[in-house]
Amino acid sequence: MLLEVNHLQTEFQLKHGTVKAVNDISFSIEKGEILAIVGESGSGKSVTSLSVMGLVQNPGKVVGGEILFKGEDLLKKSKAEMQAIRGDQISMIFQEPMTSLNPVYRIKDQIMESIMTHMKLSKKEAWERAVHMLEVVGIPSPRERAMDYPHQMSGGMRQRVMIAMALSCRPELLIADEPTTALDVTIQAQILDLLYHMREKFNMAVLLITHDLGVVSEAADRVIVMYCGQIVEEADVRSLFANPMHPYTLGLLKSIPRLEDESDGPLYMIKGMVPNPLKMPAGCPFSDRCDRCMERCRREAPALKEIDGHKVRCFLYDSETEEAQV
Amino acid sequence: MFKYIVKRILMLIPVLLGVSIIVFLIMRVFSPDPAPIVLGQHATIEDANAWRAANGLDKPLYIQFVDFLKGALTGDLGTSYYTKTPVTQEIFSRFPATIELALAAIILASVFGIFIGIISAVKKNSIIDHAGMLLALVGVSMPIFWLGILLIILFAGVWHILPSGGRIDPLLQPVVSSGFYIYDTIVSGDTEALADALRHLILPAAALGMYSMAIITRMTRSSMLETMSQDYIRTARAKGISENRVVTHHALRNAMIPVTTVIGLQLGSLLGGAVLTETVFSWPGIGNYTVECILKSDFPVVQGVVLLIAFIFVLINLVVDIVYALIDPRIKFSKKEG
Amino acid sequence: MKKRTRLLSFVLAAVIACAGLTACSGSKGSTASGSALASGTKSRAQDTLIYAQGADPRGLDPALVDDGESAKIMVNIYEGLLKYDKDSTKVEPGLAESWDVSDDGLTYTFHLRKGVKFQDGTDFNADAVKFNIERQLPPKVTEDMGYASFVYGSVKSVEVVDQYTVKINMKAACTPFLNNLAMCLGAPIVSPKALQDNNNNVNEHPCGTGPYKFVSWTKGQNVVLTRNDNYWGTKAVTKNVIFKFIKDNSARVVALNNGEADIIDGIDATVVSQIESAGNKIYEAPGMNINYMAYNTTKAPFDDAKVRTAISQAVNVPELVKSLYQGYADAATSILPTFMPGYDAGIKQAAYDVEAAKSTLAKAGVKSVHMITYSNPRPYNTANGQALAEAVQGYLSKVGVKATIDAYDWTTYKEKVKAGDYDICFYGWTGDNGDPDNFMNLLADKDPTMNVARYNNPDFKALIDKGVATPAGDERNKIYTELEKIAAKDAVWLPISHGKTLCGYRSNVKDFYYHMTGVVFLSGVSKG
Amino acid sequence: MSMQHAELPKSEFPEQTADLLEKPESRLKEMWESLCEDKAALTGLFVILFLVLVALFGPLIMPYDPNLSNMTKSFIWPNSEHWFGTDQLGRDIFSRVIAGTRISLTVGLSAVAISLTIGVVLGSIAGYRGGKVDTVIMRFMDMMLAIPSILLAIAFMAALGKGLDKAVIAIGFVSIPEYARIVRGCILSVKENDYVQAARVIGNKSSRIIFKHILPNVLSSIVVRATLGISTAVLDTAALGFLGLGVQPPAAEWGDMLGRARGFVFTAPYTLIFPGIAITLTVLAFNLLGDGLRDALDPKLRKN
Repeated sequence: MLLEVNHLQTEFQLKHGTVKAVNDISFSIEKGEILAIVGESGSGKSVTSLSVMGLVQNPGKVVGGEILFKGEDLLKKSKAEMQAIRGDQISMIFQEPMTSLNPVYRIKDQIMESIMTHMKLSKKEAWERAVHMLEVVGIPSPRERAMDYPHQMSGGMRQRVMIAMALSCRPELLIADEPTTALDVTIQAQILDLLYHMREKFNMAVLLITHDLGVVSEAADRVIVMYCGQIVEEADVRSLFANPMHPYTLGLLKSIPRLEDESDGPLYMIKGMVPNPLKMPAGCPFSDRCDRCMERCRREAPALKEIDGHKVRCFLYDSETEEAQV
Repeated sequence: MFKYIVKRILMLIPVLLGVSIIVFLIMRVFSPDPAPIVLGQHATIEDANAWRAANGLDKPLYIQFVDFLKGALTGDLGTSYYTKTPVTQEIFSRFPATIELALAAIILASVFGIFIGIISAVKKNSIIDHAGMLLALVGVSMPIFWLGILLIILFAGVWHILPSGGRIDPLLQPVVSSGFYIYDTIVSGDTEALADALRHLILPAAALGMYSMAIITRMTRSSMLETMSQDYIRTARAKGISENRVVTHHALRNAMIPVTTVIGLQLGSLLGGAVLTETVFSWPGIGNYTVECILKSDFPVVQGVVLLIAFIFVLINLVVDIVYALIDPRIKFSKKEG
Repeated sequence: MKKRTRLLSFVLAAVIACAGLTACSGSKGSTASGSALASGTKSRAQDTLIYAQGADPRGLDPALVDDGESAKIMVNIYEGLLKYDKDSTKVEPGLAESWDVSDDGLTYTFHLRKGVKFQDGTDFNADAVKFNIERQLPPKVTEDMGYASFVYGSVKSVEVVDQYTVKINMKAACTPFLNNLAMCLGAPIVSPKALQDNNNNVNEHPCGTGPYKFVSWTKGQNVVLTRNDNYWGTKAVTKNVIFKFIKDNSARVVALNNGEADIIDGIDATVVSQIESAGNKIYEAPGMNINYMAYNTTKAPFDDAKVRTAISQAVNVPELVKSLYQGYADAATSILPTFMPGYDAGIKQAAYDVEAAKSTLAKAGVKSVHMITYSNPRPYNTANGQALAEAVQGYLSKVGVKATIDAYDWTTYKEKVKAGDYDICFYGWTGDNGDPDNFMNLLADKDPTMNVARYNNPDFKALIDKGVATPAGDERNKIYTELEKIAAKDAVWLPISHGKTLCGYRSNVKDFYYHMTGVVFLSGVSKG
Repeated sequence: MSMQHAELPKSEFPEQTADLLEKPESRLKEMWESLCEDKAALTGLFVILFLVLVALFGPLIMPYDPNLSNMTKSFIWPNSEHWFGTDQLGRDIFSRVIAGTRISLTVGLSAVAISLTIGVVLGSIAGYRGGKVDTVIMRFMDMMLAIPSILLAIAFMAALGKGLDKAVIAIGFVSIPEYARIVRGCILSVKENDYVQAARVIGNKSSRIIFKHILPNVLSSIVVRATLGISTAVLDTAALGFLGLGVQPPAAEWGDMLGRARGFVFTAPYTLIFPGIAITLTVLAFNLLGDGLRDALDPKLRKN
């Protein structure tokens, strides 16, 4: 197991109260695997990835659990040890390629900085490696483009640069936080393609954070669906799309327009809104929006339950409930 | 870029012309007659009339202005009524002192302002942050001259560790002089004189720089906070570089872009603030002298000084714009033209 | 990029180095307990006197300037034909060893000192004297020679009798003329060569025959003089003299106490204790001046001597002077300073009497007056005209008169005085030549900026004219006493004070004195 | 699954930051609410209210006549009778500091009123008309900006003479360009808005458009600038007074008091301390309020 997250809890101390952005989640990634975490904004998926990176900023804080990377708990590492891991063994790319690159430095300086920090190469070697990486991610005439400033490049190019930068030290785990969201549809496909290839090429694991089920279906091996800081469903990609169990997942899938859909009715929408994290419902967080909400859902919060390797957090699949229904 | 600079310099001309007109009007139309103060207590009314005629003050105003312009274009700003010395000579014997003071003040203000601003931003909401911000607030609220007097009382009057005024101990005055004593003493290798000049410089520079320092501190802090929340800072952290490097390398350079503008604008305003500082610290600069000349109705000097200061002020703005473009690669001159 | 970073780091390093150096030297200064800030320059400091005054000289050409700051420096560079006695305004031989005045007072013959050279090496002789005087006579005189008409106004012509004898012919008898020749403005003799070399303006290239010669003038900072080793008389004791300019009074005191200056002047009474407690000394020189309040005698209500007297009665001059000047000015009972010929202790102004003032003013219906004053400190009024006016305002309120004050800076003030729109104005006079005419003529002058009371009394004028022509002596002195009496009776002015000049000096300074004409002769002063 | 990329519905809740309970409301009310949460700004506001009360009711609390000299009482150190001591002319400094509050606030407010009025008019015309009018006005503003305002003010005072009214004019005049620039900038950005365009299309008069539609929108920036402007004006007044160019005697103006106290810094330091504190406190209060207003206006800053 490359990464094993157990009972991770991350909280934000705000003026009006505490927000449990990540509320006791556990998952793992194997070498070379692509794990997707899906959810709406505010579901805690980005905070999860930042927790793994050790980059949760004030007023946020990891308050419980462990993050085992190759068997060692990252939460117990010192600042310096984490710095040595970040960008080297675990690296990350972000949603906004437009703003994720520092506008005042040339591309080469930004890639070389990473290389020189972790690989102890000379300037010249770092330069060669930076150019090589740009070539690998498919940037034409990399030597010239390396001298550019970010504002001189297009969004897709910048995301390629981000990927080149992230991969420059051959990480074992790449966290990609919404890597395609800000891009045009055609560019999105190219970038996903690139990520897929890079995974093959370097045999690294990818933690793909996205709200786009299309992206998941294309790239991921396994999927976690998050809602309000909790995992509501976890399955391999095939099983999830073939047999979605949680009403939330179901809702998400139904709200995607399909070519083969014959009904003329309006596109399905999950009713209501994500609850205010400071005023969570007493029972299941999804109860207010759920089509199949039961009396019990408003009282108790369901636990995550495994059914044939497919995990789900819903009373619908609880034996008691089933019995009661029968 | 060259074209842009030339264009900007050409734009100086109407501004300077306008400045001349404003000053000319204020001085020659509204200010008191210089004759009594120039001629002294024994002068008769006939003497005063003769003197005014000799100095062209009886001519129509537009002719006086044309005469002034003609002179100014050939580098002749006239002769001081009061001392009979050419205005250019009067100005240039005092100007280095003001420039030196303003530079020292802006350097002090920038170094401390940026430093405190960064610390405040990095340690946001800590005691250091609150103390720094309080200092900045008081700094913009204190009258310069009051601060100056308080500094003199403490450092010179009570503790006797710094001189109360002046630029240098007259015994150590540099022999070959460009007028910039720090430069002169370094060139001549006279460390004793250098130390003395610096010791004279420190209080006035601190008093003058206080306001700018406060402004720069606040600007740096808010700019740093803004920058530190940018995505590329997260990227830099994700690269695994040290927090120090994130702050000094990635955040600072970006945060400095607006700060540079503020520093430049402050340098311009320091020339004005120097008026009060120089008065308090007997600093032999142009500000102090100009006030005296305004009160003596020494028209040629006031016209000359204001013209020069306006020129420098506009020049500083130009330099700020150029520096701005140098540190921010996104700026292109072509976009800003027109 | 790289270049820029390097430049930045260099600048930063330089700044830090500077700051560090400053801090180091700062701590060094503190251990020296402030006595000598420039400890390494002690040997040089020993033979240098630093004299701190309030402002730059206007210039150093005696014919072109009119201010005291210039005069103080010039008396050490130049000499005139005559000079004043150390303790009075009696004249003594200067560059002229002796002189004869014809009986009708129309011809003055001066026998010049031989072997005197100017600091540029040229000879001092009768031609030089003629050159200097003619420079300030028509047709050569220019209107900005502020003292030309005052000093030489009665001169008709100058003749060179031989190399060392000069004859001056007068238009009319003028007793103050000898005193004029001892003055520090207009009268000092300048090297004709220097004048010719510098386009008739030696403001920045002074050259005379005095004990010190000019070295440099750094504008706004200092004038440096050094000993004239070819001086004809007793050579200066201290080698160098530096006149340093510190505008602010209290800063000048700090400079003295810090050892940045050896002698300071132009201070007021409030700092005396501060100077003395720092172990320094005070020199108190009588001042040849009068600080007064004048009534506009051309306008109601002050065209009436009774009303003028009433206002004068309302002000407690001794009390006012004591608190405003803290004992460093003498309450004036007369226009003439006490050491001046013509002064008489018997002269008295209207005495303080609130009740009398009240009733007179009520009868005359005077309820409000308009006062104008100046906002700068003047040599005769270190507390400045504004404070003085406010103090008088307080007294007037006690007799039921509401006074409004308009204060102006000196330049504007002179215009306002000329315009004449005031009931009361504040003014003062610093004597030029030590002759009583110089003071009393102020009430007879036709120029309203001199005669600010606009006093026009034909008897008074006649007496003034008589005084100028009368040879010096008791008879002449009586004329001036009589003039004082007329002025007091008419209550034209309310004389307030004769300001003393206060100087502070370090305890190791020997033989320092300040002459009552407002100048300092430094050639005899030494530093122990 | 086919190549379909549908966005999930985005909720209002941002990932990390705090603005949870915000509802869209009118701008000024929002500004006020945000101000109420800003302790520093509230402090400033309270100090200003206090100063205003002192200015209004000063004569009632003054123990002595601030202007009347009494030569028997000069230079008394602070004691129970004279809390701040007395000055050279025996006037109670406490009373004078109180009297000075009214002068400083009057000058500050009137000077800002002058520069505000003229600046807004000039800036509106320049911004709304554009073209040559704009160029001429703004070039003139540039010229004024190129002369240090304190020198300009000194020259004005030297020409006009001392006096409260003249100080107001001098200080008000020299800061016209700042307001003109702000208003012009705001107007340029508001001018192209739909509702302004609409007003223009239906034939509203220019002046009406400016006053009805544009100015309310630039109001908040002007309020901020004016608040900070008062603090500058108070400082400038003090500077002129310090240089002996401020008010006519015997008026108790803080800067003037400082300028006169300068000669007595060692013998009577209290003459220097209290007026200085008064100036600093007043300026500080307006700065705090101005900063608070600015932060309240700018939601981006507020988050920090």
